[in-house]
Amino acid sequence: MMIALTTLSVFGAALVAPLFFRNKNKLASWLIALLPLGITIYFASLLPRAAAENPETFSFNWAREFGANFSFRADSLSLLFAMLISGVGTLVVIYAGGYLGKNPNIGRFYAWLFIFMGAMLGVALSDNLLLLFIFWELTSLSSYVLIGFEHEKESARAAALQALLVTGGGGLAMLAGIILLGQISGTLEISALLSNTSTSLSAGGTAVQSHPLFIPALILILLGAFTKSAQFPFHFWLPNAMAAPTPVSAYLHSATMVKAGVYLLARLHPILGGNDIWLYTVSGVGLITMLVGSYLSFSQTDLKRLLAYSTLGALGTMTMLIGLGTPLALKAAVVLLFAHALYKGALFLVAGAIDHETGTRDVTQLGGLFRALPITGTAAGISALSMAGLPPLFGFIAKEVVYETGLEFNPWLMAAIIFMGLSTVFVAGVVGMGPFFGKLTESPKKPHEAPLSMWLGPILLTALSLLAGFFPSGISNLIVSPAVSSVAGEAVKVKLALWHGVNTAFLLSIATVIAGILLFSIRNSLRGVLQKIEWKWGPAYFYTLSLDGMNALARAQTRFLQSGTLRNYILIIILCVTLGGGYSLFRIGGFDILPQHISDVKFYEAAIAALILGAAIAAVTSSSRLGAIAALGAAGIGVALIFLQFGAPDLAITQFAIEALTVILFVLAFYHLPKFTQLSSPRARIRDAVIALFTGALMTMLVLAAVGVHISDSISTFFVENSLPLAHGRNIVNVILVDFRGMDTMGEITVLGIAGIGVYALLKFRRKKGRE
Amino acid sequence: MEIVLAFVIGGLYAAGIYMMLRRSLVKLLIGLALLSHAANLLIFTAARLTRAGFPIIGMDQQALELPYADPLPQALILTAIVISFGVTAFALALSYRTYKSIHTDDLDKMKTTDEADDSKETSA
Amino acid sequence: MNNLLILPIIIPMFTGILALLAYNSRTAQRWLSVLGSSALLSVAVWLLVEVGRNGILVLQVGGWQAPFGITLVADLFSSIMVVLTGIIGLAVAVYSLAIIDPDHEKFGYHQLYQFLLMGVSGAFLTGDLFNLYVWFEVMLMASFVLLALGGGRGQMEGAIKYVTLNLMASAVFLAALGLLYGMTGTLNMADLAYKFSKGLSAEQSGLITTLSMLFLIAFGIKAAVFPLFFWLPASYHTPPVPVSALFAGLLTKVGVYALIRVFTLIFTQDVGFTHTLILFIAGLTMVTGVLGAVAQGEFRRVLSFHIISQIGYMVMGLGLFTPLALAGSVFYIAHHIIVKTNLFLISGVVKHLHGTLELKKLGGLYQLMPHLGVLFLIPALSLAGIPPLSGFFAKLSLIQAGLEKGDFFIVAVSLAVSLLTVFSMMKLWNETFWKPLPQNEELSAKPLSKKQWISMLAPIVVLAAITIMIGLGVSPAFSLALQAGEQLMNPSAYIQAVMEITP
Amino acid sequence: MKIDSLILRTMVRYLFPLLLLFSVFIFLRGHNEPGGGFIAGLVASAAYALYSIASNSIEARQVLGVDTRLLIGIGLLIALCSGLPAIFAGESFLTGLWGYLSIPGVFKIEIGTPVLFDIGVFLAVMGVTLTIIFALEEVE
Repeated sequence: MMIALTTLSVFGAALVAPLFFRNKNKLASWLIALLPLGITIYFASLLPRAAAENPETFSFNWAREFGANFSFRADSLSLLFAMLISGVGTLVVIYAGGYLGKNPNIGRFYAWLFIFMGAMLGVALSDNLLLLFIFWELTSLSSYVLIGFEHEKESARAAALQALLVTGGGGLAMLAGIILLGQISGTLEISALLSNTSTSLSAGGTAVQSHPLFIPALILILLGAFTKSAQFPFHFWLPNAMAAPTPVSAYLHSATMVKAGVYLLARLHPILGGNDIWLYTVSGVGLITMLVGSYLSFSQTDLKRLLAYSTLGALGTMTMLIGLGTPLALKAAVVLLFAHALYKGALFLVAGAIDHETGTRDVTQLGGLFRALPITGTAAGISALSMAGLPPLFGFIAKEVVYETGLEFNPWLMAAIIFMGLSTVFVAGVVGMGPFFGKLTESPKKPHEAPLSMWLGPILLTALSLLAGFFPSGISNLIVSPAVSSVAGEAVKVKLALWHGVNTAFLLSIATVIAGILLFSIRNSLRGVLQKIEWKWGPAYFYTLSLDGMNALARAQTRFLQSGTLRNYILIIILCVTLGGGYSLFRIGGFDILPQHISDVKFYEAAIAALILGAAIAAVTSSSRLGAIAALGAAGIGVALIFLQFGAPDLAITQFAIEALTVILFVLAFYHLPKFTQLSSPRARIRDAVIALFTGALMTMLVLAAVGVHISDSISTFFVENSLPLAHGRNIVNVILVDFRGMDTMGEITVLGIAGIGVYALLKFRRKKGRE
Repeated sequence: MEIVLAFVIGGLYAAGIYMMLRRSLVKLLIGLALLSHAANLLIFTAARLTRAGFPIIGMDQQALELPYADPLPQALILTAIVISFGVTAFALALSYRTYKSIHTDDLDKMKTTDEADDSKETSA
Repeated sequence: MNNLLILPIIIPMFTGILALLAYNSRTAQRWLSVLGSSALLSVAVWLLVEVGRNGILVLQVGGWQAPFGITLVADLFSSIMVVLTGIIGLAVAVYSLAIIDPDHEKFGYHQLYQFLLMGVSGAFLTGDLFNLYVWFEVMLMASFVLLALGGGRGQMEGAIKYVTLNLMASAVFLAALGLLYGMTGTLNMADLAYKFSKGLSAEQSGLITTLSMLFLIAFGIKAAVFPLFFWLPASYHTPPVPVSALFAGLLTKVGVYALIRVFTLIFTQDVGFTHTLILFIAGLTMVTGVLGAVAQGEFRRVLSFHIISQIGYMVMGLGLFTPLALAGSVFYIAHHIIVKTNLFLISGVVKHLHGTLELKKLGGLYQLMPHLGVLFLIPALSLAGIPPLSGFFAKLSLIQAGLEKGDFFIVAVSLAVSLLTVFSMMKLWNETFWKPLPQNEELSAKPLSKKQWISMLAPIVVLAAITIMIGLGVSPAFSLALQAGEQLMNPSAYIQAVMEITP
Repeated sequence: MKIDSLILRTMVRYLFPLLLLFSVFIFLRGHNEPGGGFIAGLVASAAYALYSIASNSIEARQVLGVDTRLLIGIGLLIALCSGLPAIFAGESFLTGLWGYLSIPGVFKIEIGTPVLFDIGVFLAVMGVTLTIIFALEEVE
């Protein structure tokens, strides 16, 4: 129960946050940060239970019809992730109070930040795939609004939209994947999937994985995870998302949201993993992302973009490790996830502080800030060391495990990992050391130490990096070990130690650091070389291309279909009738259905028929309006004569009367309308005539068929028999109109009444002057 | 006679459709009126024809003698005729009003509401 | 015998007539409109409760036993639709009070409004094909006048196209009806289904399928499916906003309703042909509609094209033709009516503030009225299918049904279209709310009294609340839709109720 | 549209009441012979339409006495209300209820709600036709 309430309470906080900040209370952000802090402590208290494989759960039957239950489960993997979210969240909430203190829209900002936090917690804690998906989409949505927080800027709007489209699109694919998975396995509850013998590999079941729809489901789900975690080729949205205010970048784009994809992979590894497609796709995509991110980070000069690309590298590494799937690799993934959140979160916040205090984020314009920002500088320096993978920081442990994993596989993989390591060291130097040491450079603003709210976060995160470095075994027993077991789907005992002795991994690691420092020292010339290489054909290019293409296609098709020419609309509809009717008639060979009982033709009947046809032709060919109207009237009179001839006197009278009235109306109205003119080209006329004749022919055939095919007798006998005794009338048609089918007549006179109102309104309505 | 009338109906439809495909609003209206003639005749014919035998019980009779014309389609057509009269009257008023505000009856010149990218104010 | 069924038809008729008799008094008409709409909503809810409790209800109007008289039938689908009519009727009636022109009121706005509701309710409740035609005409005639009332150039051009193409639909419908009567001698839908269920020869069945094509086209025009939708984008953005809102919410859905009704009850002889065709149409409708929306630069035009695209989803459920899929359609219709009306109502507020709806000239509203922004986001995101709003579950059910049936292609299309919907909804958001107000544009709001603001915003808030409620409390709502879907897939109960035969 | 002619006016003076009478006749026989509310309504409106052509629509409106839109409303209302007694009698809406109107020995006619319904049709049709015709005549 509590566990569901934690998530809900964060959404609740979103509702009240704007009220909190209404009167610019400086303490508001501290006060409201108590909520995520409390939640973090609560999660910490659940750790022992989770480690003992007795996780806290909650389930509420919600959307049963869809298999979506409101069920939560806090095992170690979930808690690790949830604590990152609420813990980093606490710091970010405080930090944002300082960073955005003067922004008039800060209340709104917090509302969306809390929605995001709640959604993230939901993703981490959901035990139901659909519920997870719902929270997943909410994170995309709230991150859209957060990225676009400074929405007066065009770039912020575009970046927000890009992030939404990429992650939202992946999310939709994932939705299809989830539904397929649910249909294959019969449940959407993750815990049930994990424990069920037919679905979980570790439980020995292969039924799900051998299902023909498994591979599509797998790939669709992977698409969701890859887009969210900015894996190649969807990585381009992440650097652009740096348009967001820094607290957002720190929170969403390094510590939490981008890791949701990694989390999902880890979560579903026991169900979806263990096959070649998983192995090659996940580790392959991860590897490429790692390389691309690492490579691109060398050339950046913007603090946040630097961090973003190096985050890409890290996300790629985690993905690759989960793809590899050995216990060691999984251990490395979990440890890296943890360590990365600590040091990267700290560095992002530092970057924000630098930006806030100096007015620039360009590393070439920054230097010697340590004197002015000693606390921030300390945090930056130590976190940079953790990132670079130096002992005794937690980052060192993480890097060692990753290296060990690389060695476990093959030299090529190891080489790639070393490349990533190089870039990590490089970025750590550029971000964490560069701005603070060396010569003080001019900056747009005169730098001061950041306020408490803005250095508290970096310091605490840095302290955690240190603490975790010194006491790895505690962390390993409490979180890492059980979390890795969750990912592996079986109990894995993991040991973490700061010191492994001198082994290959350690030596390679030292070599990487030294090489990295060398690269750092030649950073300016390195950048100069790399920036010359342009990547025009990157995925971002294709994104723009497809967006533009889609827009162009949309305009072209709309201009073509919705051309504005009524004739074309009519033509298309008529073609539909002719093709639809004609084809379905052709399918059954119905062209030769002919009436069986046909009455003979009397001479004067033929004459009436000729009259109608002649009138129709005259109406079409007449070059004067009055002629056409007269012809129309003649056709109507012909129809009336047919009615009279075949036993329908009421119809005939009405037709006569209406025809007369219609002709009068036409004449009265045409008095005010222009004369006939020949507007269409002869070609159009011939085309139209052909189409019209075809349609006419179809109608002829349908009439013949209808007369020929008799399915059952008419219900009219009833009317004939009951008209006099029950309805007290001798004129059966009239009785039908006023009694048997009185509803029709009621509707009919209503139509007439409306027409009356309408004609009156159209003719009498005067538009006010000056409005047209 | 059904066959003959089937062709008459086809002819009326063809004429109506041809007129509807013209560019002139006035011709369009005539086309619509022709279509409604066609539809009425179609219902009448499809429900089978009988000569004589009004569906009216004579004052001196208690029941209708066979053969008689099916009264139901007649009632339907009556309703349809009346409705189409209302519609025609409205359509005439509409075209009058349109002509007053656009000063043309050329349908090809009535495209402003379908042009996607124009910045002209179209709505009232 | 249950006279409750006639009330949703005669209450608006009565209200409309009274408003007509009170043609000199604007005040009386305004009161009547709101009171009548409230009464309609009340009886609609009552009807739904009764149907939920007692199953399908039937009224043989005039006391003439089916198939001879006209039968009104309320199954779950019908009564859900009538309730939606009531909701939208009331919401838009209240909204109209704030911004409809006094001139419009003088020339019959409220009367026509009620007659329109009458026609819509009639179409939902009738069990007789010809009667359906009559209700269609009532509805159409009222919509013609509302569309053209007091219009300038744009409105007239829109009205000409709307009127012409809808009359073509009526003509096709009437012809199909006549031919069907010629073959079967009956007009009662249940009777037709009953007669067809007793077995048809190949020739008969083939001809019925041919006729079903005509019905498909006639109702397809009214529902605005591909490639018959042209009248909709040509006209929906031209009349006063409340009129657009009402049309957008209700009118196309009547076409969809009719499609679903006849293609579940009557025309099920050749599902492999007809329903596959419908599925095909559904996909094309979605795609062309959403691309149309992408190409537009005016608020209401974007929304209008979206209607088309969404119609595709509703029709997709019919094309898939499983209980779950039909439930999805029903749910989708319900969701869409609420959401789309709301978006149009919001466009009215925007138009009031800016004096225009050209996206180029809009902007800055999030800064000015953040609450309006949130009120816009709720239906917009719901339309785009963002969870946990109603639209998400609507799409989810269709996607589930599609995947269950193995129609992967249409599922892929619907998901892609969903993404494009997000795109164009966000375009509206971007241009109207986020983007700063362009230079040399200014807000030109005429002052509104507090009362007017309330009558404008209250319907928006209520509809948004319904969207959220349907989303969060999806279970009861969807189980109702599922029952409706079951009823549609197994028409025997419907036939038995109408024909009063015991199995 | 106005045709100023003495002959026409004189003719209309006689024709007008005749036409009205004729419309009542057509209405009454409609239940048993060809005719009925609809056609009767048309005939009655023809009478007023002629009148308005002979003089003008304002005079014709005066002779009519009620606004034409009111006439539509009244017609619709009567038609609608003819269905209501059945509801109160516990029958389905629009079920015909019949009774006899008679002075013993003088006359005896059957009267029922469907007749009332037909009166509604008559008035509504008249209202609509005249609304349209007068409005068209008054277009400048």
